Amino acid sequence: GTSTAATRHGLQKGLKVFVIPKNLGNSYFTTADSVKTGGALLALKQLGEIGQETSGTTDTPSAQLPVIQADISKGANALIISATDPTALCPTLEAAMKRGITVVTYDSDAPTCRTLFVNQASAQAIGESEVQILAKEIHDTGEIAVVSAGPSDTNQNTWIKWMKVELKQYPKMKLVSVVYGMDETSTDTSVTQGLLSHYPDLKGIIAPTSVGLPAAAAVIDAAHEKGKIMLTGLATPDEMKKYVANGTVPEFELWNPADLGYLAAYAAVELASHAITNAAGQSFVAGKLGKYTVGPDHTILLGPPYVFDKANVNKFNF
Amino acid sequence: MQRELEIGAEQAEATAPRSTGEASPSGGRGRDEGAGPRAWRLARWEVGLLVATAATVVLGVTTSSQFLGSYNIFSVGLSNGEVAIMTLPTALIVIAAEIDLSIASTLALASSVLGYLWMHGWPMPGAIVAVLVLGGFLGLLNGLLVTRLGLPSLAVTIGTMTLYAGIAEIVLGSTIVADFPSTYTTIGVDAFPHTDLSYSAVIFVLLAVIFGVVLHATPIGRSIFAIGANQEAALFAGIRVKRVKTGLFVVSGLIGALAGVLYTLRLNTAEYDNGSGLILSVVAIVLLGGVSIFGGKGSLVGVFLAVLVFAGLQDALLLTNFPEDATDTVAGGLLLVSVLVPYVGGVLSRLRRSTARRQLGSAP
Amino acid sequence: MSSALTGRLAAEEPGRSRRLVDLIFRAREFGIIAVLAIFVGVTTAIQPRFLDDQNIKFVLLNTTIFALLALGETMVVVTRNIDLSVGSLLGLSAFLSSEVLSEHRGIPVVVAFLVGLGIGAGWGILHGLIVAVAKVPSLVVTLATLYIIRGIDVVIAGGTEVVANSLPSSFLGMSTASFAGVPVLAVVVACVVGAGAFYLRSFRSGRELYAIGSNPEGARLAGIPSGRRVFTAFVVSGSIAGVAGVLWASYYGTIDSTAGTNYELQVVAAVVVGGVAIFGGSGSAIGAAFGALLLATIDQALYVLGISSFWDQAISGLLIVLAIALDRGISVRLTSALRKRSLRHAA
Amino acid sequence: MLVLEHATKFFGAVRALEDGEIELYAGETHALVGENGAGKSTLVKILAGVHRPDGGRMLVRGEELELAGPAAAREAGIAVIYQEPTLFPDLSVAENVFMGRQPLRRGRRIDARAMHRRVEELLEPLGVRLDPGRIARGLSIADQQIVEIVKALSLDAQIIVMDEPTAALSAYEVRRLFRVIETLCGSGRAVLFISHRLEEVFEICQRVTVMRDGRHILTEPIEGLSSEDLVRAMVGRELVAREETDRKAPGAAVLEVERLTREGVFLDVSLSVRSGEIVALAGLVGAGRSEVARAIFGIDRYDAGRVVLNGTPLRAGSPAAAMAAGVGFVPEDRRQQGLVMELSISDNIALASLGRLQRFGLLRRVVERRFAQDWASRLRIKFGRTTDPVGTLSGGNQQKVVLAKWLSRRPRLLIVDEPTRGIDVATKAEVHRLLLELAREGVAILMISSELPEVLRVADRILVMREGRLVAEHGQAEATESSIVAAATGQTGMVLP
Ligand SMILES: Nc1ncnc2c1ncn2[C@@H]1O[C@H](COP(=O)(O)OP(=O)(O)OP(=O)(O)O)[C@@H](O)[C@H]1O
Ligand SMILES: Nc1ncnc2c1ncn2[C@@H]1O[C@H](COP(=O)(O)OP(=O)(O)OP(=O)(O)O)[C@@H](O)[C@H]1O
Ligand SMILES: [Mg+2]
Ligand SMILES: [Mg+2]
Repeated sequence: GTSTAATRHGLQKGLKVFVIPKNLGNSYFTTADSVKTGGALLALKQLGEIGQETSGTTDTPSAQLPVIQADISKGANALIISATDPTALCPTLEAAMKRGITVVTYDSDAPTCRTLFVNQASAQAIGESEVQILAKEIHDTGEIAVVSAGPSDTNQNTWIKWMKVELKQYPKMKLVSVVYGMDETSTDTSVTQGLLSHYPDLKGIIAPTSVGLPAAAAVIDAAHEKGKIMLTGLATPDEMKKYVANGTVPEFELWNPADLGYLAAYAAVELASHAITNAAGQSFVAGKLGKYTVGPDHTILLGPPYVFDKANVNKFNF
Repeated sequence: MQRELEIGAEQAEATAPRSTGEASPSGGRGRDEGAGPRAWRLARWEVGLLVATAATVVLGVTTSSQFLGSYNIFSVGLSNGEVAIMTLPTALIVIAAEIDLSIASTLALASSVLGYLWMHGWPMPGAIVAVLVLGGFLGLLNGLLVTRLGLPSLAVTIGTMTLYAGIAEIVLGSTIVADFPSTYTTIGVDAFPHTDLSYSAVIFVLLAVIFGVVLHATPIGRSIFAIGANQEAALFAGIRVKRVKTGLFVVSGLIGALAGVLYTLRLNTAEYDNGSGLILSVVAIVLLGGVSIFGGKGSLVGVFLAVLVFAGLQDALLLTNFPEDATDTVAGGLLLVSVLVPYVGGVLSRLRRSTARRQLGSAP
Repeated sequence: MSSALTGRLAAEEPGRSRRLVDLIFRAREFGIIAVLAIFVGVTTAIQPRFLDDQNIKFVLLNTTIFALLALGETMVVVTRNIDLSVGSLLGLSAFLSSEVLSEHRGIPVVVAFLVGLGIGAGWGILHGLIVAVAKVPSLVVTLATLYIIRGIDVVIAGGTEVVANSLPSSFLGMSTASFAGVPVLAVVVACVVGAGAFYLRSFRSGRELYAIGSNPEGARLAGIPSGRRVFTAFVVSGSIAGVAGVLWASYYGTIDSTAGTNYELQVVAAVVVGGVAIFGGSGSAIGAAFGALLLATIDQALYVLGISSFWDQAISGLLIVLAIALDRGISVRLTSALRKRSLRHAA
Repeated sequence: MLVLEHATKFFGAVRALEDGEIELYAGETHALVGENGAGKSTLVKILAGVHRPDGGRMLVRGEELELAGPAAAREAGIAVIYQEPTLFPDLSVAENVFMGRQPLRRGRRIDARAMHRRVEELLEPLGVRLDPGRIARGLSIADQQIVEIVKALSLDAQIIVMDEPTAALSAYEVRRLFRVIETLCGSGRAVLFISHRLEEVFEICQRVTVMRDGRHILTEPIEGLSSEDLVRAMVGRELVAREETDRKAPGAAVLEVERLTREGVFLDVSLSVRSGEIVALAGLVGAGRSEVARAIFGIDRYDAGRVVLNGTPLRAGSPAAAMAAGVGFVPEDRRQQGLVMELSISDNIALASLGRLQRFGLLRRVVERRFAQDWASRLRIKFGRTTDPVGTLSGGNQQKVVLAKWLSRRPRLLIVDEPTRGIDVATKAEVHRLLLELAREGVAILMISSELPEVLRVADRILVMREGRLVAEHGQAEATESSIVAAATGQTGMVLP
């Protein structure tokens, strides 16, 4: 009962809220954060806060840390952050919390040192559905491979873990290799080429990274392997329209990153205004997205991942 | 710099009377220039940097009231400590007319190995010592390739830069080690007791003093300058050129490994690509500090100030919401300006002199 | 009296020793071709599919941009300079040229090339001026602009990216088009590298680049317009990086502000592995191109062999070290052979 | 043919040339002499278009010319052989000769074959065999000089300027060069010849110009001048003749070299130097004398034999060990090996004594400065301040700094390699005085010199090397120039004119 009352009390305005993606120059985060796409900064603007996106251009903790520290120095009220490396960031995030700053993680969590995590989709759901989509396309049979981002990326590693669990349901599908494209187009291209050369019988590839999937699609497209090798993964629709249209990637998934940012911004402002706490069961209305309730482990789930295909991909613009 | 200042001042008195007796053909030149201007010329670079440091502080304070706040000072030291430490051996090596581009990769390999050893149950002190020894060996390899095989260090260390980073990748692969004991990782959280400085910043200051004394006040330091200015002449003067150079590379490896340990513990993360991309900052700071890329010239005071300018400016820009990596642009710009200023100055003074001479010529 | 010494030294006949020295000389390129052959041989023995059409095509495609940059870098390095800005320049050109194409639908593809060329040449001119006129060491200049150009790229791109979907398919198809199974782009680049090598070997101004690198002071005294030549080398290197950026965009389709990060070091590595002396005066564009081919082949071989790509960096690093050590060994031998010959002539 | 008048040139505040004047006629060999730093090389560089004069004018074949650069000088028919060879070590001999002017084929391509043929044609009359296709790296200094001359010939230059071409040549090679010069003049060319060796000037030149402190002093036919006249004009005062010092009998052997061998360089060299004795190593350039000295001092390694100092074998390959045993070494190349040009005079003097100028590992600056000051004045070095870069000194004074560096260590054996190369007459005499004085104090001295008068004047014993071997030994009394040259060249019949 208290939570609804708090919302009615209204939120503080003029809070300094910093949005810290893993890195700048990454279209996924640009979509999640910017005003134009309806992301976190739009929500902050609507709520009358002072929002700002800051980060480095490489997704390493050593590039992200000075930014966080500078934000603390700048007198932040809340940080919305996608953690490059939880252990490395924790001491600093804890220092922030000690100073009364609300820390909300989105996209990638730092479980022990944040107020709240806004989860884009459950890792289990992503791992399972990726395998299911590919299984449908290759008729449950054949060698498959994964093109991941960095070998130490938490998200990808958790998803791959759940993929492996799900694969137990498909005895005729064999995961032959996990390769790392480092979220660099050129490396993604090379590792995909390597897969094609090394595994002539390869039937499918899952690329659960928004840089890796388009790069892998381009390789398959250029190698005229489409139809022979099926491809799915996670990416933004703009990057994939071409490959969905020409059949290289019939289906792929993603949540709406803008919604993720938007929700994280609302959560951060609610928390920073002391309108809600991070206890399970607390709920609030996140603008256009409607009502959300804090779940266990101080997390909020955005919703199930969204499957894009020929029929719907052109409706999206991010 | 201090050395030159000192000599410049006292030498003037000591020499002038004696040399007047000599019918030196060029003796007339320069006698009227007192010690002051001469010392001033020598110290010009450092003075320029001092001004730049002051300007940075002013910029920082105007952009944010927090700039000189204790938390900000702590975090600036924390984020720049390892780079700063690595500039010290790099400065010495560049003064000796060599270069070590592999030092940041040594950091990466040290980090990987530290993680690997800890993961495999080594006690922390043992692992740290092992990693430092490893760093020394990596430097020794560079040194031997350069001095014994006579290979150009630029090429050698481009190679070992890739090689060491590559081995780091093999050692840890996709593993991340992030459970170092908190007694050690506190260096990433707490300031050095009784100061606002991070541990790495304190270590930097201490090492800077040591390196400064070695470079400017010991026979080894003089040898480094001589080797850098003319290696062959140094050899003919009985300086153990190969040994000094090898020693410098070993020190560089050692310090690289030390930076690796600090980096790992500060982030509480051993990961193979730790420290990638730092080498360019290290070299840029050293050059900004007035060390000649051709060797034989430079001072640690300059390098120290360059560290302050670099770190301060980067932080001031962060406080104004510059994208973190675009601050490197400013560092690059600073470097470019720093090399162009002497050129423009030279052109101007040449102009001035030639006008002066023309006037002189027309006078009588 | 001195028969023992002179006798030994005169043992080689002039003709024979000349041929020997010439052979060693050419061996600097042969060496790398031999390493390449051994590498391909071993890889193919383990994994025969390494030599199938598709894989060869991949290797050639991955080599093209690399080899092109190596050509420009070679021209700079033989003059005892270095251009560290090529990676950043490639990134900036890739982003801006593809952005032009994606923002103005229907614009001819050649415009992208003009944009890339313009950016590259512009920065090349700046580098050339600073190095040739202000006499600032090129290592320092291009290290600075490496940062500056990348920063400009980051600021302009500002977190956006150009995606394949927004680019004309004629542009995207350009880099992967093949004729009779051979990528057209690879052939074009091979021709360009060939032309560059021919220029460096057989034209006065090309030879003057070597002279400048071999003895800068001597070049000045010989009346070689060193400043102008070095300037030209930087403009060429910059222009090539600009064009390479356009090809990069065409090849990868998705371009953000990080394209080509750290690429300069790989290019320098290829040049060094290809036998171009890092302190100028010797080496050939063909050698550098083979250096690029070798590094690209190694990359690909690891993926094909299924060796964890974690080994990739270490192997290229080791290779670079070995290459320069080998090159050094050969040149020491060569020098001592020549010295003995000159002793004999004097006798 | 060529007239240069009132040329002035400043380097910053330094006036290198104040009133440079030269007049050359076709078919003459004209000498330009003067003390170190008199401005000879500067004048040459003005003729070569390298430096732009700050004043004065230049006439070539009666036309006033302003040279825009080295290329313009070449166009005007002026070829210059510089004091330091300027070859491109990585390029072939032929390319060195024709750089920038290579013969072309269709399509502006370089015609390599024609280029090689031309070089062979040019080499032919010089009687030198050199492969045009080989790279220049590793050429002996004499051969480098030949390449420079071929370059000048290939230009078909009418005016050929040679800045100290004989400084690095031995007597035999000097002969060869003189033949070339005579041929050149015979064909109506003008040669400007610079040398510190006055006997050469008298031998080959018809007229002479003397310079002092950047000024033209005189230009006269060489006939009717004595070398004393020239020296007086150069120094502007009378030279005091060296008084013959009585020499003490040499003491115990300080240095003993036993069957030293370095493959391909020198073979089976055995020699000894006793305390108070000056032993000279004579021979042609390339005979391997410097290499023997470098091996003794530990710069180079050797393959066989040993070096014994005061009865104790010396560790090979370690200059530090040699220094500890009391050896000093004044190398042949002052600029490259003797001095660190960027460092100050005092730093250079102290460079070999850093070990004793320290306390607790720290350099003692005051002591160091006093030390340098002391030695600089003992050797009568002319300088502004000890903190000035050593590069601002003239050649002779630079050489004294090198000497000071070693004398300050009070060596028991001093090896001096070409101690007076490129040094003017007055300073040369001073260096000789110093060496003799040291010997009187009991220092053993091993001197390498290509200048026979010097060898004869200073040495107690003369060893001659040829092609890496010791071939003759003469006492001071029986040695003559011709006997030494005969031994050095292996041509027993040859006599100097
Ligand atoms: N590039 C330069 N910069 C400054 N000073 C110079 C430069 N070149 C020559 N000088 C000075 O000009 C003067 C004349 O030098 P120059 O080389 O012409 O003498 P030189 O007669 O050739 O002497 P040497 O017999 O030693 O070769 C000297 O004082 C020298 O230090
Ligand atoms: N500039 C040079 N570059 C390469 N090799 C050289 C050079 N000068 C000499 N050599 C070689 O070194 C060997 C010995 O030459 P070195 O100069 O020691 O003779 P030297 O008798 O000491 O002559 P100098 O009269 O110069 O002292 C010979 O094989 C010669 O060809
Ligand atoms: Mg001279
Ligand atoms: Mg010699």
